[in-house]
Amino acid sequence: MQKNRRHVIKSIGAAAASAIGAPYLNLAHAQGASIPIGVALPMTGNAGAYGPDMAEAAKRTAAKINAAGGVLGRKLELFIEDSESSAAVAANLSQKFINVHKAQALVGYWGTPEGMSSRPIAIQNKTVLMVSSAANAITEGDTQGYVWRFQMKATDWGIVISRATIDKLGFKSVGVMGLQNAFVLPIMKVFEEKMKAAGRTVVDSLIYNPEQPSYRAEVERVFGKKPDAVFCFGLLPDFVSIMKEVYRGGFDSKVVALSIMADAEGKFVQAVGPQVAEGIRHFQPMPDLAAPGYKRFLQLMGAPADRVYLFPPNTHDQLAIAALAMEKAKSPVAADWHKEIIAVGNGPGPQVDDIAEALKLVKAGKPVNFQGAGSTCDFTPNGDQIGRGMGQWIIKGGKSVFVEYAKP
Amino acid sequence: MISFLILMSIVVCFSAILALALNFQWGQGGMVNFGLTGFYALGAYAAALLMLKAGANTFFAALGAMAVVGVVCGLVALITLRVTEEDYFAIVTLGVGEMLRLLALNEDWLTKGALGLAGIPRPFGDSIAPDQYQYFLLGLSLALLFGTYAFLRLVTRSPFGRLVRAVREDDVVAATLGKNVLWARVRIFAIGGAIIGLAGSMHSIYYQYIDPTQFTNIVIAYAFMAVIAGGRGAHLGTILGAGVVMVLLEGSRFLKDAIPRLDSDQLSAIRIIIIGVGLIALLIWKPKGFFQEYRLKA
Amino acid sequence: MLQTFFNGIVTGVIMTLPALSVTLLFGVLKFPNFAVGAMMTVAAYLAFALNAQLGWPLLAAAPAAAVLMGILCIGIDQVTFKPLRERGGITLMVASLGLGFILENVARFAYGNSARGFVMELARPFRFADVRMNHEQMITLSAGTAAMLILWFLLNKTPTGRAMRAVADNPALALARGIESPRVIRWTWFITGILLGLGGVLIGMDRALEPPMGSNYLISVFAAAILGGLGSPLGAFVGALLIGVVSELSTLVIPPNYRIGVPLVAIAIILVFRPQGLFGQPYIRK
Amino acid sequence: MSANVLSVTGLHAGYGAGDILKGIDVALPQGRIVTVIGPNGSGKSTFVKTLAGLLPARQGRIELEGAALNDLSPPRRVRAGLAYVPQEYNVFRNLTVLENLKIACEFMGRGRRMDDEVVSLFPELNAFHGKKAGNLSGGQRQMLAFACALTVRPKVLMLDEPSAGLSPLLMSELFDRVKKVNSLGVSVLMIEQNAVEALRISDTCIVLAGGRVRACAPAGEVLGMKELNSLYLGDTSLDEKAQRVDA
Repeated sequence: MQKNRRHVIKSIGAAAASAIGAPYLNLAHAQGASIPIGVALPMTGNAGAYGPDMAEAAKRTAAKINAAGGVLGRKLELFIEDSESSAAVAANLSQKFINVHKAQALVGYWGTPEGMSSRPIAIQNKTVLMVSSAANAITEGDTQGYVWRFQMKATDWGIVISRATIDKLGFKSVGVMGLQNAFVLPIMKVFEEKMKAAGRTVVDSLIYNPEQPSYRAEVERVFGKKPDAVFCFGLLPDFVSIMKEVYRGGFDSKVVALSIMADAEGKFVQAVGPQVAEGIRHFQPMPDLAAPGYKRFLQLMGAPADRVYLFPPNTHDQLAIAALAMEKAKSPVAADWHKEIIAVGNGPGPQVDDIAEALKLVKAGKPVNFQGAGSTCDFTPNGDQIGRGMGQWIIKGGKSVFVEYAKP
Repeated sequence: MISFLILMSIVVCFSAILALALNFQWGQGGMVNFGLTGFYALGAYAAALLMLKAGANTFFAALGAMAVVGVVCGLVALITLRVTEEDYFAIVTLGVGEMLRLLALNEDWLTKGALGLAGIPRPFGDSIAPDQYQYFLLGLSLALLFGTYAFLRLVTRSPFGRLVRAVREDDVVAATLGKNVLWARVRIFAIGGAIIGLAGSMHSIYYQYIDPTQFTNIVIAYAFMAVIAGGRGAHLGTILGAGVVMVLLEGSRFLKDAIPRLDSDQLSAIRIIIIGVGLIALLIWKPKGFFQEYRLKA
Repeated sequence: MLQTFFNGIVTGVIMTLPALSVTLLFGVLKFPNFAVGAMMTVAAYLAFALNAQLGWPLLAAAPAAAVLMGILCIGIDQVTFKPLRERGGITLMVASLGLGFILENVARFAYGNSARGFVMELARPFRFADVRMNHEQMITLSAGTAAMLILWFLLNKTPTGRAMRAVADNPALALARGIESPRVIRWTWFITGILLGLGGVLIGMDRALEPPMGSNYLISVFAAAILGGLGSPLGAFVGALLIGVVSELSTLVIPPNYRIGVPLVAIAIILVFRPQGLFGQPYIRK
Repeated sequence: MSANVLSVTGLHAGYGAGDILKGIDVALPQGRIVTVIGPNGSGKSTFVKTLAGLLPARQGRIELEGAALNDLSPPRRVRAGLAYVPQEYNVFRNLTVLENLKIACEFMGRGRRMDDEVVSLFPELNAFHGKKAGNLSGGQRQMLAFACALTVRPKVLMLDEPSAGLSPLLMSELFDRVKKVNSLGVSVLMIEQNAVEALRISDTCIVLAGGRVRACAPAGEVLGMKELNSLYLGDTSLDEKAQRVDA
């Protein structure tokens, strides 16, 4: 019976196939000269602020690689699309990249929803997916080596933030407010564990929804308990409302947040004004600004030496690593080159932070340990990135002042 | 390109099924459903959870989802036992839909909250080669779409179908004719709900990953547009309407290349504005849509 | 506790204005306007344009935006609802849904998704009977109450207001009594616009300006209007306060992210036990 | 005989496909009371509704003192002096008595004050000024409706079954109230089921059936007719005769 049905279904599939045309070949070189790469970036929604710079970084990086003779003598061809910070859109894009453009590498994927929705598609089609999303779930389980995170894992954020809090900031009692969001919850969890372990009291911890009419009740509940500091993990819109509420509520607990909330390219201070923002500390995974790789990236972007890019360096590194791995595997097919990612990222080999040089070495068959712009590009076998750190800032007079850089 | 078209047509298929459901509830039964998104999400989650948590196969998961959404919709319809004014009912559905979305977002223990449910298995995913699979999925979707269409066509032509329209035209009359209007309304909404459940399960099977951000109000706008364009009550029209609207939606993405000055924020805004304008324009100038509802020839 | 109660009052007063507009419009045109949320958003951004971009003080920008919104509403009615007037409530309702999508995304098109704020001094609160209050809350309270009183005066003490209630009560008779309903409808939309304009500004002051800011209130606002009885201004006021206070107080017992459940349950209970609401007459669609 | 204040010629009107009024000619002489009687469904109400402008006239002419009303909106017709009291729902139930009167003055009478003659006609209303019209008794409600209609000092007052649902006692009181109104110089066009009562105060009786005028005679004569009894009981024999005449 079971067999029977399967047979029937199969024949339906076959019928559909013959009706629509021959099945395509899932091979890049069937596609000809250039090597297609799908780039899904957030131009819309809560991360809309970051998309454009990431796109620019991708273009310039690809240009540099192509100028250096391309990969396997072929040029990289980017297909940049807007993920709209939406899981469904990202999934459709991934399908399109793989099926229409025959892409073997999917890069960008800023948010966790985008990453999560594209993950099964990538694995099924044996295509490498490179994300900037933080949620642990992205790389959990069997990814068959096709999913790679170019970002600190959410739990590591919690570790860095809690350590800074315990060692430097010395808050005795804290409250925690978190947006109902995939990458926030693990941060909260680890943070609270660490705080309790260090004998600090967590007076209250609550989760709120996006797009609530007001956050009055939440603020009342947490700040009302008068902790030394309240740690707020969420996104820009909700944080704006919350801080206005806090200020007008006359609460005086210190506030600690993430840079995507409290800085967001200056949008936060614009929205609430400097006096409300005064004294807020914010953390964010960031490149090591001192690293030569980052300096080189600034040149590539033609940006001033003090410019802080949070995510574009990841996009740069994603393309670089992909290019190197392809070159090393002598094949543009993901099924071959995904095995080489750790080899080019972690070494062994001389540390090189210039993609052009690195390509030369690999073409010459020499080993290389690529040092990226966003991190040292070292990976764990299951695709998590290590060697990326977190920056800490404090808002003074409407400006974010850099405090320190720390790795987990 | 061809395979992209295939994937698009799969999306059109389950969008069309969703539109058919709305067409039955609102187009034929006159029961406005502004909670569509929520019920759709409920269907998707029910199916996904039945597969992931209860290990049911796709077939039973879909059935389960249909049952769940059907029952919930039926209960919602019961609220109207005192008032049959549609405006009240619309508000209730709006609220319930919102509540369902909040549940999906906040009940982490069940729905994994904002993280969403990943790795939703596909029917015969292992026994069909990946590069063949889309054809199978398309075939399946087309079959389900046709099945739904045939079923609704049958219902429409049945005595119950007449009762449904009677309830829409004037529930008082229907009542005085000795028909149990409340019970009829419950059944109308439940049947529609079951179909929404089907569409929802297809959504999860297609994306293999669902999270709350996938279920936004664009779904409602889209479905109403499809129904109105297709002509309230006309099944075939609704399907075509769904197809057209979907093509418009996806097509509008290419506006980006046409007008480079627009950022994608504005594009997605334009997309929805187009739908809204189209919706109102149709209501004003083509209230009957482009297709005729089935009428018993007297 | 007392603080939460006070916060509830503030929330309630904010909701009063849209609730009034819903109930007023329903009385005269017999359909629930699902575009209220988006209309408030648009009004808020109008005020933002005057305040942040043209540098007007908010105190001037707010009323200006309200009046603009009033005029805009008359225009909207002419192109959207007038042609559909004879098609019955459901059609109008669906049209208003579509209108809502349009307006919200016009705002999104113009200002994007990121949160913005009015240019105004945020002030620290002062204490009264050890309840923290602040200036915006005072403004909100006074503005809301003022709007309520003015509307009451308008409806009961002016010919136009009486005419509105007359049309709401019995359109056919209104004609026979020499009332030009088109004129009354224009007035109704104008007042609706003013109410939504102020409401939008108050919400913008209360939290941040972003496209969904208005529609976030939709369910609560309808709950308030239904609770008070669609068509009854007094009911809308009381309903809004009740919903506001209860949902804020509810956060003491249920997780705050389920606050939306309160208005929902309220609707359900009302519909089952007293469909006409607290102050409404059971109404016959004629 | 005195000039006609209201004259209707060849009036056609109706809902949907068919006409209900199939060419009606009626003349209302200045200062008279004309009562229209006829079986149910004969188009009586449709007739007044059309005159009031709530229903468009498909053919024919409606003149008030020689001026055509056809193109005027209902409110304008009222201001032109053609007042109309519907059969039911003829007061704003959610408004107080005073508000009902005020509205009438403000919109029908263009803000004119209510003149004492009219006020004096309805002394009982003064007692209820604060009361919601919805809570008035049937009789009081009719009086209020009259009063409102009269605020303009209309040339013609149209009453649609004023006595519907009133006890015989109230009925006769109502009719001599109509007579009083008439004595103020207001011509009255009245639809009635209770023909006998109505005709006692009327000058002319018009029998409407099948959308046509079947008879037009001095009220006195009609009171004598033997068919009358059967007629206002809703018997359509007269109507049928007429139909046969058509065929």
